[in-house]
Amino acid sequence: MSARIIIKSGGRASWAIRAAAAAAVVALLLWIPTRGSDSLIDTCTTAAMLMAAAMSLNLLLGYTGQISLGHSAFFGIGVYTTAIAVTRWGWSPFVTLPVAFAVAFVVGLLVSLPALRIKGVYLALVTLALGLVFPAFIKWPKIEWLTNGSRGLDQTGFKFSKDNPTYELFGWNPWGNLRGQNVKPFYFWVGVLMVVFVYLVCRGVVKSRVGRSLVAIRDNSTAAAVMGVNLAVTKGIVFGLSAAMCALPGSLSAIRTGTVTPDSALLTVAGSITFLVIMVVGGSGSLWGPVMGAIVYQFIIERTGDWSDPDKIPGAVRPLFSWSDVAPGGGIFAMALILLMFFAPFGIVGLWHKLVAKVVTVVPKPAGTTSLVREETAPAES
Amino acid sequence: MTLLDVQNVTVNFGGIVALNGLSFSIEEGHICGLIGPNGAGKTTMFNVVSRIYQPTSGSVLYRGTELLSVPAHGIARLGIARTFQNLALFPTMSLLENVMVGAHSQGRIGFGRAISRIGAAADNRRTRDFAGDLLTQLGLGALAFRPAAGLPFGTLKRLEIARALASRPNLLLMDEPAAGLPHGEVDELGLTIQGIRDQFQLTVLLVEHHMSMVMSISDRVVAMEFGRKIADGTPAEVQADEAVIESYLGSPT
Amino acid sequence: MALFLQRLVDGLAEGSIYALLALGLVIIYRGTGHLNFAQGEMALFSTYTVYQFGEWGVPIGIAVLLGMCVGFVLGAATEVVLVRPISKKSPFAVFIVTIGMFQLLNWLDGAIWGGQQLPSTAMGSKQVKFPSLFPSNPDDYFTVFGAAITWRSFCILALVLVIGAVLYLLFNYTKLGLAMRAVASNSESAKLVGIRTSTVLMFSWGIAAAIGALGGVVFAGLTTNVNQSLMFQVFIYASAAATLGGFDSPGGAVVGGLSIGVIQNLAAGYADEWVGQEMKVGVAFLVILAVLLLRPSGLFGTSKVERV
Amino acid sequence: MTLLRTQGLTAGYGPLTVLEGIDIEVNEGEIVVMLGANGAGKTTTMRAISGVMPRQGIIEYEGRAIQKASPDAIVRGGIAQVPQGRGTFPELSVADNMRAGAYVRRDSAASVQADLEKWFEVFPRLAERHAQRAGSLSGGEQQMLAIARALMSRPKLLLCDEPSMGLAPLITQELFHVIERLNRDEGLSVLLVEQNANLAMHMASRVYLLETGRIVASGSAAELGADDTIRKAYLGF
Repeated sequence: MSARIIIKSGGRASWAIRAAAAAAVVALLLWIPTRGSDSLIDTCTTAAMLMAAAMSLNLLLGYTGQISLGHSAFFGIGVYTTAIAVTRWGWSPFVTLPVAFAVAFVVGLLVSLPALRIKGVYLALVTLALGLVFPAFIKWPKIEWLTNGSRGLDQTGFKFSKDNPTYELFGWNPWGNLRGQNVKPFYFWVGVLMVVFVYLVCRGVVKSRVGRSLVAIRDNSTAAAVMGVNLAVTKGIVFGLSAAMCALPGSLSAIRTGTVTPDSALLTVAGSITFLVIMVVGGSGSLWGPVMGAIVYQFIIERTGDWSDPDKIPGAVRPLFSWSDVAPGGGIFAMALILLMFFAPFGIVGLWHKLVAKVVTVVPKPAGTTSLVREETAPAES
Repeated sequence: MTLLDVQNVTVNFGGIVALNGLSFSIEEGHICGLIGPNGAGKTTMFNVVSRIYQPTSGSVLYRGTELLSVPAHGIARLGIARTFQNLALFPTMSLLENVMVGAHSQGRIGFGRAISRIGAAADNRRTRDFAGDLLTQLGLGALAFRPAAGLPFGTLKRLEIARALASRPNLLLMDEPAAGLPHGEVDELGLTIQGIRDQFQLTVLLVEHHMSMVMSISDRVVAMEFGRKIADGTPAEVQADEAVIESYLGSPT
Repeated sequence: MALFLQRLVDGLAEGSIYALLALGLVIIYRGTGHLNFAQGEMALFSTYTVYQFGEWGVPIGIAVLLGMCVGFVLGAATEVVLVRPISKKSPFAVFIVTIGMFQLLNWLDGAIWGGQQLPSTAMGSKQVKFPSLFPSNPDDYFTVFGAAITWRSFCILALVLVIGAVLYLLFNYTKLGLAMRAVASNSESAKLVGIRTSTVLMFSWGIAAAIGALGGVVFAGLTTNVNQSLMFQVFIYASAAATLGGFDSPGGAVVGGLSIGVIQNLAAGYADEWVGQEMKVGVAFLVILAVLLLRPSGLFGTSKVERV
Repeated sequence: MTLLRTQGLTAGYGPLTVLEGIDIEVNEGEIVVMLGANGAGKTTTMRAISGVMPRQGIIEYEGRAIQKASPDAIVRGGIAQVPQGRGTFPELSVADNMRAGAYVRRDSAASVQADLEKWFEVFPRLAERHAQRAGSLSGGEQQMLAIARALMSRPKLLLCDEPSMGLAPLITQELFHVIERLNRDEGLSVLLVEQNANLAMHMASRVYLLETGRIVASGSAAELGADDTIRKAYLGF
């Protein structure tokens, strides 16, 4: 207990730690595409997409307390906006990203209109229905001319020319082996950029007057309204923004895989639940929660992906999982979800904060001006 | 000068009349006590003024403007703040952040500027200092970074006052600020209320059951029963009023 | 006219299944105010156990009863072990736990009875043959006013009416039913008259899951197979039914379920071009949305005044 | 003989302590009245005795400690509460409300039915409305129903939490006559919480005065009525 470390927020030590952490993240980001294996790059790219989706859900659910099980639909809007624009109208894939953003924003705003009157589990129900309707809607015969129904769309990806230039920094190639058709590092960088964008948007919102009003709505919406928070407008914009940001990874997945079908996992309710799992496991209501959650999620899913074959299961845990010929990932996360609610409702990030608080005491910057103190003591002097 | 003028307000909840043609007015700078037995409609009155309930009929004028045409979130900007009977704090936030939300109506940073960070940091700093000063003033400075959940009731009651003050109100509605306070702290709270009234030049509408406190700090007292006003006047007048005594002590039959 | 009658009865039969699950949702909601997102998956798990009992040679009727018992235990255990302790924390935690149960049960179905795992999700789609509970040969029908009514539809409808009657008797003429209604009406007063609310809630969850199990079995019999995504849409229809009927009214759940079934079948029948098989679920979505916007307490629910 | 005794009873909601050590006694055959302004802790005392909220200290009933007993064990032991604000089951019929009151009884349905008839005779207006939903009754009728429901468990001690709340004076008087009669004819002991001081003190064997979570005065009605304590506690002067 006595061996506590005290760090002043905004002090030199705190900046040093921040700088070191940032350097470590940058180093890791550079290492993955240049030195990592192809499969690692792929894993990280997928994780980045899940991160962005979970972050967008986090802004809505973690911060504002509005439950959504329909984010797979917004992801799907991204997927299909890009796919349709590329295949039907011949747009360049990356131009569709802002369009998908805008389309999802509008749809999100429309969905939020009932959400203003509907609260809690009812909202969960409406959004769950939305998540179920979306794939059905895509397969609807009336719009098959546009979406090609359950057959999906092909050739939605980005076409690389063989003679893409390579850039080198001091003899080191940050693009990795971006030559010919090996475009994995390229998508990795696009994914990272997207996560950075979504992160900055979320951070900007959260660490502002608006962000405080979001948490206020979550904690006590009546009191928030009395403090002057316009519930309807704030909830509506957050819903739209969250939907819009969730469409970005959708777009990217259409560009990356080159084919889309309405039945792929992330476009169904399973996708919504995946985003939710990532958010809760990482830590709802924290900026880094979805980042941690997505990394852990994707890592465990890939590690346990071939555990359907009992011989592939590492010896120590074999008795636990060898009885089934289904990969245990889904079960592991379902258990994690339930157990976390009991023991660590704020996920990995919450656990981390708890642990750190045992060793390190962070002293926040003092709030307030001194002028008032002087005012208070003034009468005594005169 | 009349600050708030409540005229003939009636509130119906599915057949139950919570307020029945209630009228009263508050002078600027006064502390006005609102008293009455349980279920008399005092909190309902608060919810009408803070636009949580829509009355069936009547009108509420604030500085001559009709409040009933202002949305709930517009009240704070007009200079009306309130505290809640059973605490309506933001439990996951720190005390400082609670007060910062209280200053919401003072800010101008919307989604656009929040995301683009134009002026957002400066706004944060300003609001943070303002909130910190308020907390210090109410004797909560040392707890500024503690989360609101889990602190003693009396502390949270004071926090509600600080949060309400953060919107720089002209009219402060206090719903049973002394409820649940231990014996000794009630009179102290009375002094606090008078103090902030003088310092912030407030008008206070106070619902309270601690009669000694209401009677000692109020300039004027309105007594209610069954959604109606039964007496209105100085504390001494109201204390002597037969209807008030009967409503509190019962008829001596 | 004949066609209309036929569609009506088929719709009622399908609606009966929604009504069964909706009844479960309502029973739980009345007691605790929670929406059990795992209701459909609990039913599916029980349905798989019925299938398993059938594989072991247990006669189908007994297998169904055993499956309902499994459902009861599953529901009651979920309430005691998970929901009761977590509901002290927050409604959000309960929501997450029911979502966790949803995923856990779905994964478990696949893990035990086999499924094909799609990448990064637990939702497989391997199908298992399931016996129909009722006569379902093409010539098992009778004719009323020229409409061919299948015995299957008729039996399902009859079964639901019987279950409804049994529940009505349980609610209104037994001590447990009285206690359940008392807890739903005013849980503090229920404690004050000496009702152990915790026991009542355990029974509520158990009964809800047992009824749901029956719904799952009947639906599996209708489609003659079980697969992991069998109950997703049924759950949404059931929710729509409960919303339409009012979330706190068991009678409303039955009426709601039957209405949704009929609306859906008529819509699919008469506006096939527009609705088709795909957009049937869209009908449920629109019903939920419309009810929540226009009459949030449903057709038979009680609206509550929110107090601050 | 002492029926109920509390010693150092404390209770509260989360961080809020409402009762700061309450010592009260109810003897067999007494009507004990607890007076106090709003927020003094009267309802909390009742809920703590009935066991529907966490509490510390000693509660003795017929010489046995019951501070750890569950609410249903307490009802079975013979303490029934009439909750504040007509805590009836609004969706249930009047008769079902009363049957719910007999929930803890183990005797035959016939004897429950006999009790039902008996109380319907005492409360004829409830008999008229036995099939109506409790929520549709008037305030006074609901209060009658809450008392009748509590009586269905055949209690020795009735806890009445502010039965006059929101009722017109005439109906309040009628209600109090019923309580007095039950005490006289049935030997029922009553712990009554009231705001309406003058009326309640007429029938009280003894009176406790509660202020911000503690007993500030106690004694016979005459003793307390003679000094200004009550007046002061209620009106502040």
